[in-house]
Amino acid sequence: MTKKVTRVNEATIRFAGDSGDGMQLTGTRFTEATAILGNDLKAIPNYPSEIRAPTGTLAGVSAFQLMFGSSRVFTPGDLPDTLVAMNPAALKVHLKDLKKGGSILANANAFTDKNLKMAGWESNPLEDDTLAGYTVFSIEMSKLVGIALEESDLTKKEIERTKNMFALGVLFWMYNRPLEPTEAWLKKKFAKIPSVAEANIIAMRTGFNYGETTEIFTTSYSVEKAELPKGKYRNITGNEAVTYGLVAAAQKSGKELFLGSYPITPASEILHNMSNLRNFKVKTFQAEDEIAGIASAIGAAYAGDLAVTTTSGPGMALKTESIGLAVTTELPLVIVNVQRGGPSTGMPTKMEQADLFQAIMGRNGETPVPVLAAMDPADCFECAFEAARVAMKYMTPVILLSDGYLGQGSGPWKIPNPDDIPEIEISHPDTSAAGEEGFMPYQRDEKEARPWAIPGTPGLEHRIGGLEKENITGMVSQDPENHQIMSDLRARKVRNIAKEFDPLEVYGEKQGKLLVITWGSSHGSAHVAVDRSHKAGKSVSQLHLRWLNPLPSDLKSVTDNFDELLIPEVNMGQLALLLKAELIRPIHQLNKMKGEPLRASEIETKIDEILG
Amino acid sequence: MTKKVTRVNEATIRFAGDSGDGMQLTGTRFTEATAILGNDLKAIPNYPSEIRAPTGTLAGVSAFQLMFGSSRVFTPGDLPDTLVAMNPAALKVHLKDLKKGGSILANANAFTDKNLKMAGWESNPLEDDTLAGYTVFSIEMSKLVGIALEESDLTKKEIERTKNMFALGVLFWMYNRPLEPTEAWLKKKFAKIPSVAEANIIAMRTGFNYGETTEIFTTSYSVEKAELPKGKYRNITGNEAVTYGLVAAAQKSGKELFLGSYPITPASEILHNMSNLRNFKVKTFQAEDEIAGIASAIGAAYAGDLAVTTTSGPGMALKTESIGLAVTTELPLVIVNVQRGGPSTGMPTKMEQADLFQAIMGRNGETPVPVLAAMDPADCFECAFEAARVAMKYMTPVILLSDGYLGQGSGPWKIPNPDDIPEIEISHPDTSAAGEEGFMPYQRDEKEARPWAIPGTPGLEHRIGGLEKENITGMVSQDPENHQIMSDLRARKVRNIAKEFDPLEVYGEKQGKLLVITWGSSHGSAHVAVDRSHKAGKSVSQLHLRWLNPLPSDLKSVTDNFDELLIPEVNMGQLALLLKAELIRPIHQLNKMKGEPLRASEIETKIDEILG
Amino acid sequence: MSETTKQVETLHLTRKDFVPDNDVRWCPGCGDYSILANMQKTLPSLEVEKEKYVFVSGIGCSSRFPYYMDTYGFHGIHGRAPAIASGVKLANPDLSVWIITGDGDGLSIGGNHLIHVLRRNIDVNIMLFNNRIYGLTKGQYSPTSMLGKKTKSSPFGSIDRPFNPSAVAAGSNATFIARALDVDARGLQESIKRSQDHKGASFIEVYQNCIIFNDGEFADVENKSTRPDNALFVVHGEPMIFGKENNKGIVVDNHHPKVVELGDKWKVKDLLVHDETNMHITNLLLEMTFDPETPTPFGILRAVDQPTYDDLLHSQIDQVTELRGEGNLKDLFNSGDVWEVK
Amino acid sequence: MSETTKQVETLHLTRKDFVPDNDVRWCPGCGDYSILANMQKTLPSLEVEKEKYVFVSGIGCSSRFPYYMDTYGFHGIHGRAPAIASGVKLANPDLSVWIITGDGDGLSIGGNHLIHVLRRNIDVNIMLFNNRIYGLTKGQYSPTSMLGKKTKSSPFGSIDRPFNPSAVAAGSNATFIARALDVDARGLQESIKRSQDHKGASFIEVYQNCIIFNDGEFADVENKSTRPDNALFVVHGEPMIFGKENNKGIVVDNHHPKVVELGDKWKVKDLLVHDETNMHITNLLLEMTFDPETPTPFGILRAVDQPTYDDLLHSQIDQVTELRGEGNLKDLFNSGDVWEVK
Ligand SMILES: Cc1ncc(C[n+]2csc(CCOP(=O)(O)OP(=O)(O)O)c2C)c(N)n1
Ligand SMILES: Cc1ncc(C[n+]2csc(CCOP(=O)(O)OP(=O)(O)O)c2C)c(N)n1
Ligand code: SF4
Ligand code: SF4
Ligand SMILES: [Mg+2]
Ligand SMILES: [Mg+2]
Repeated sequence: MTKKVTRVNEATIRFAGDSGDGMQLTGTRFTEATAILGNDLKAIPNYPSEIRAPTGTLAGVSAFQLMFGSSRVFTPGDLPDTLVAMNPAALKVHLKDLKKGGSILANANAFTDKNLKMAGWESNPLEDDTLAGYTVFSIEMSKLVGIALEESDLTKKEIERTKNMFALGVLFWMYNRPLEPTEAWLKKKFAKIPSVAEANIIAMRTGFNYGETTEIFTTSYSVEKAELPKGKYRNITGNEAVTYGLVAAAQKSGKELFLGSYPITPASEILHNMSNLRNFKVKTFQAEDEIAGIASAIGAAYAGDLAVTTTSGPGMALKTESIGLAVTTELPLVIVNVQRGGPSTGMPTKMEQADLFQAIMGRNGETPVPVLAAMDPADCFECAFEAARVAMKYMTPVILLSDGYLGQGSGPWKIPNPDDIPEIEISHPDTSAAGEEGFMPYQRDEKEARPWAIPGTPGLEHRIGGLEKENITGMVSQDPENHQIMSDLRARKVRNIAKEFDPLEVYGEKQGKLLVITWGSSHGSAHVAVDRSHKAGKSVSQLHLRWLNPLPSDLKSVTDNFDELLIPEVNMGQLALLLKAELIRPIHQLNKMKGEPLRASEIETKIDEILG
Repeated sequence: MTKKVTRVNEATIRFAGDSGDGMQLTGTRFTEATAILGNDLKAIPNYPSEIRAPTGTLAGVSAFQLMFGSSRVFTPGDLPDTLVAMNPAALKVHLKDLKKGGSILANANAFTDKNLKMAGWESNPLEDDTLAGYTVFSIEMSKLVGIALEESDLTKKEIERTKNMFALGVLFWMYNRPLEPTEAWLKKKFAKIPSVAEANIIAMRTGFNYGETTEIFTTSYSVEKAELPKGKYRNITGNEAVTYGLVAAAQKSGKELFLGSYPITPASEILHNMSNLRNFKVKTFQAEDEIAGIASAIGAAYAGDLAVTTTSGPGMALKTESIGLAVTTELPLVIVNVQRGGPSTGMPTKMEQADLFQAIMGRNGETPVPVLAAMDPADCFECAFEAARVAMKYMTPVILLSDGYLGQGSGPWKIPNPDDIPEIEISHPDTSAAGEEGFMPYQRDEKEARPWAIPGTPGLEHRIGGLEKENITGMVSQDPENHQIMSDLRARKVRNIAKEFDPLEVYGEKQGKLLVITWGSSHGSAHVAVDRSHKAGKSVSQLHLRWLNPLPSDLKSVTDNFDELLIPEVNMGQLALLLKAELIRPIHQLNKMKGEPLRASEIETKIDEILG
Repeated sequence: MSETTKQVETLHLTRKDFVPDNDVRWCPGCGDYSILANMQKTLPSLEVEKEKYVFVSGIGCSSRFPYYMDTYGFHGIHGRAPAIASGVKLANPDLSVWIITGDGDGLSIGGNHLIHVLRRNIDVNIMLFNNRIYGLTKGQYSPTSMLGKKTKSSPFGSIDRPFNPSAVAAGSNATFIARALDVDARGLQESIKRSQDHKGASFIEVYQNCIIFNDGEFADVENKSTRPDNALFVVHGEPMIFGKENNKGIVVDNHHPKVVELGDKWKVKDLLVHDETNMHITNLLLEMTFDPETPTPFGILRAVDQPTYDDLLHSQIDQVTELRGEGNLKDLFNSGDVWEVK
Repeated sequence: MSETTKQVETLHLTRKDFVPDNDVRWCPGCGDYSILANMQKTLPSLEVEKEKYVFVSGIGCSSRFPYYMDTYGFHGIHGRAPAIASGVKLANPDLSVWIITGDGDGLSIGGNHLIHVLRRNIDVNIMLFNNRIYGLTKGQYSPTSMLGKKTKSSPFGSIDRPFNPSAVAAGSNATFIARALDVDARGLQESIKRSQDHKGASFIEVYQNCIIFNDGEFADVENKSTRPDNALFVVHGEPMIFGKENNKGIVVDNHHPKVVELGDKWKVKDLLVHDETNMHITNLLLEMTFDPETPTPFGILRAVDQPTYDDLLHSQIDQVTELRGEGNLKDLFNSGDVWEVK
């Protein structure tokens, strides 16, 4: 029997199961196989904050979603077409998001009375009419892998655990993905226990064949390659991309990289990735807390390293005093905040864009810091590199905002040729910099940056610190006039960074009724929404801001061309407030505080509402 | 010889000398004597951040200024009429501020070659024409006290030390102040060493008589009583007033007061004052750092105390993570920030108003906190009481902004009758609050405040914490819809506090060309400037904001009556930014970053500039 | 016996009174379960009313503990539990305040608060669950992880020398130090009881197995068969004997602890006798922790009586009140030079 | 001998090379002056180039120290000097990094960083100026102030039990602990030299008189006439003798240190012999600190060799580089599954 293959432009799949069901792994494997096929994609995990919440409970559900397509894909998709539900709890939690008419792939064996009860189902949804309107594939996955692996040496529990590979096999069939990359990966991962590798491969093939053979499936889908720019690609998470961007900046500036950090969700992977790069002379220092993380980085910056600290909101709160020190000592430092849901401990595994105020204004005194934000996982590379470059060029800390959705989400990254990445010019003064009057640590260059004189250089001995400093000489000064000069200078130095920004680019018409202004990860869904609205004949364009401080100098002229402005953001209106003050004009807001990204459809609705 | 007595409406005097010269004490004594005479006044110390900077150096100069008058006095004065300069360094540092034609009282004996050189004078200004245009009284104070105290048992050094009392005596004569209060004070202070008390009294009398007798003085000044509202008065510093306001709130709410704090300039005196009040059941806990200061206060709030933490900018930075915890656990807490010059360690003994952003927006996540600011030392009492009342009524942390100028400055305080201070009604739920379903710690009252259930109450056992909580039940919840509900709720609860604000009061006409909007300690100089400009026929009024978050709901209607708005503040435009966004209109700014308050004259000039 | 455990009318509390409705969400097999169970079992015997207990924690798997105790609880922020708990206890000295923390929460970010609460000797009870790993953030090394440990943040082996938590407590002048083992119910219950009875800050280090990220870290003492030869359970006033056959003991040799075999050469009377109140015995025991030649000591390592901060505070309040009279706002406001405008 | 003190061509540095132009701004008579002078005197003998010194401090009177040394210096923020210094040393292991801190800066707000830098054994030298008071903020009690101390924030006497800073260091597993006295030039210079020679984190506690807010705190040992009877200067390998007539010594009695009079009953050979490497000798000395019956010990209390964090880090970098080859961006970018769009 040859089955029908339907060509679709894009598809969104969500894998959901118990924390122990291996959904993250399954999702990642599907993503890799899809990436290799040449689709564009975005993927995002979604897991509970417990390590292993009790099996079968709603709290214990872990999920992974990806969207892939034959044209550019900007988000991991709003609502999935296909939901893999490995147990009743997973179905309970995620059913509400499934597209009308979407497909459900369920492990029927997990729908036991006990599990149903734990998930709060009154009766078995696979057997009553709860799922009317969806296409349901109820498959006894546990049983099927049990049969397929009867001969294996594995324990029953170990065999049961391969059911995720069975599900993956079915999906591979359903979306016409190759098995080979996953087979190779399994062999490598379980090189030391070939029996486990083998069992997983068998389970996956069994799933694939099940799709191919049984009659319950009638259609599979193909998604053509996307027309991506030519080049080599790989899939990358935002946290990986930050790592690479910073390591690239270190190499391109001839610096060693020092990372002072303290683990925190969802930023920890940057620390993990970096600690694996000892052969890049990367010095990771897992500090006793976030304060020591940034303080050690400040020390390393003083001593001449490319210094970095990484964290998330609560950790950022702890760093604010030290950021002030970096500002006043005018030392280069990259501070990465992978934002999560607040306030306080809040929702550690959920995303939010609510640390913008904190980044720009969250310090005592007048303490200006450049702030930029990445828009998608691959952009984290560019932004991290840029942050490091600006920090060293202007002798200033720079804050890079990412978020849990970018940091843990992934998408294809066009791998740059390292030779094409521009060098970062660094000059450390040498002994000759000490003039008649001695060395002047707060002497300034044309960008008003002070010299980066490194301990160990004879003749440039000098002291810096957190007390206000006299300009040029760097001596402690509590003189009123000097404080005015220094305050102006610190503000101006940061403001002038805008001089090197490229002119703003509006996506769509340069003039019109509505301009949607985005920052950070809201870019993707707004992009989709603007596209759709535009196609529907609306006069709407998009402006994405990479730099939030300083604001681009052409912001006013660009926005003046539009009647209305809309800022969608996953907070209560932070950029909106800043731009209202900057532009002195009303701004429409679309705010959401649900620990998850805005959906394209939500933005579309808002656009409709504004444009009538 | 009877000398001429000139009646003046107001006078500004600055005492300046070496750190060891006792200028703070001299200034305080003059202030007390003046207060008792019934003048209105404001006073402010100004000292170096070193404990004892090297004698004779510019860095070691310590000063104290006060303005007193026969009508209301709103600032410690811009430029002094009379400068007491106990050594060349003091003259060097402060001469530039002296009013044209003002008087200088100098200790001629201190103008030695060594001291002149250390202060950077090329020749002796008392002897060349540097001081042309001023009235100079060059007096050999050291020598004169030496002679007066020849008979005394004190050492030469001890005798030399009484020269500040001599200077004080001259000033007492010059401004017709009584000696008795200071004599009584000296006797009390040196009760255990009467010889020292005696010597100081003699030195002071000698100074007084010197003024009376010698011919170099021709005129003394009298300043009539001010027409203050009837009642009992005392002189009070802002830090004392905060202490009293909070202790009053504790008594009026029937709570014990817990202060978790860590010493920091210029806030330490609140801790000192509080620690002296053990018989008020005040529990001061000098914590290991600012984080432990606030965290212990949060624990005490949970356990049912009126909890307070006090600090300045850098300490505030460290508290931001914990403030988030107080917000999300919805516990009452008063946080006092006595602002100082930043960024970082900055200028610890100088004032600034640059922590407004930090107070309102300096946290991770959407973390709304009510913020109010005191306008003068006496107002610190009202504001502290109000902060505590609002914190307990709405179950929220409240930030009170003071600054070094208010905290260490002083002015007369009309002593309230404690019986007239309204009670603060607190109700803690008892066992009966636990319904069928158990106790609901996030159940809400009409103000949307949750119940303050105290450990030790049977049946109300419950858990709170920093993870997002389900509304009503208080269970940990990472549910998207709940997070939206809770985020809205936290924002609304704070916003609704504005409902109980009194209508805004404009000083001057309710409508006109220019409205000067002030917050915090800029009130005083703006008030003087507006008064003067108004008298000069300008259409200018003043609006002072006590509450900065939430903003008053009539702010727009009040400001709409003016063509132009001006915000003078000692920062780079923080309130201006917030109000531009709030009012969506341009605002004139007058910003100053010199570690010192705006002068009335500066604001006047700006008003002229705007009104042409 | 502490204030809070004063004989109250018999309370008839049972383990169940401390079990809340909500689910426990640690990984199956986590050592935390046993600690929780023993806490719930022991509290009813302490004669403290249920509503007087407050469990305060920071952040970490271990710090979820308050959610699983049906008492008052405060799941604080990372590392700050000792500070929050200090405020709770000082506000209301009548409460029995427990701090639950981990090796990361209590010794990494929260190290300072921990040593200060011990120094001050505030009457709280601290349990530090030492699994030598950051569990909640998925397996980075902690300040108690051993050198060379491979974890997510130390893929080539940790280069961070570990703390000995009980030694940190001793260095901070702690008045009560105990060490217990998650799987040893008797030791746990004894530590819990003694720490509640102790007036002052009590510190209990619990070796706890993290089955997911650091399984088997304490295998030599967790394993029933190897435990007798690797663990020494000390009892005040008793000689230090251990071993499957109770045939080994500890003596002091050139100021160092040394294991000897009981028999002809060494008799029980030669052995070191445990004395909770002797700092140097405590130090000898602490030194044994990382020494491969000696067993790991468990039990009450130290217990001495010293004035507590909370007692001193409240008696200072009483004294000053006695001296000055109860605080009166009118007098306070009118202190200093007062004048009248008529 | 540490890397940084490797024999370099003779440097001909003198005290003056370390004296900067700017004024010293401590109070006249402050104990800090003597410490500064001895530092400036000792550095020239250490064979480290002047530009290789970095002095890192926090905030406090003591923390102004870097401004008064003509070397590289970083006046940090309150309490964070150990963390800043760790970054400096790890960035450039060639530098001689000094941390200057106070009892407030190092043990109150900065306590955690202090114990962690000691635990990690990063090769830095720490001097903690212990004046048992917060000087810069004008006289509040500190975590080393004695119980009952009246200060601005404890007008009725402090109720906060003090740390013994050297004991805190010992509890943190420090590899080098010394105690010196501001007025004792020899002891200071010896401590400075030995700490520079020590590979790993060195901790020197300096008793320092704050003439303004805590004058006379250490009078019994500062005063030349009472010092011999109240101070014990220990020397590795030497019996512990002290007293004006060198007639007193220390023995161990039931695991506690005890003062004995030399004479018929007690001979020098009975006395405890100092051993820097023996933890229990160190502990005995530490216990003497607050004991009114025993003298206060000064000198090198402990010194043992253990791998340093910085060495381990740099050798791990070398090993991994050996194993994997020098890091190459191209390979890094292309790791994982790569595909090509043509
Ligand atoms: C300010 C802050 N920094 C970091 C974190 C992330 N974090 C949460 S728990 C934890 C470590 C927990 O380790 P431990 O105390 O040993 O607890 P365990 O999970 O092992 O029981 C970390 C780093 C946080 N929640 N807050
Ligand atoms: C974050 C922060 N909190 C508080 C302070 C205020 N402060 C400065 S120094 C100091 C105490 C210093 O005591 P210590 O370290 O003993 O130094 P000493 O002046 O006695 O030498 C305090 C509390 C500060 N500068 N920064
Ligand atoms: S991760 Fe480890 S410590 Fe945390 S719950 Fe699981 S087993 Fe327990
Ligand atoms: S206050 Fe004390 S420690 Fe500070 S400089 Fe003066 S004497 Fe020295
Ligand atoms: Mg742990
Ligand atoms: Mg000190």
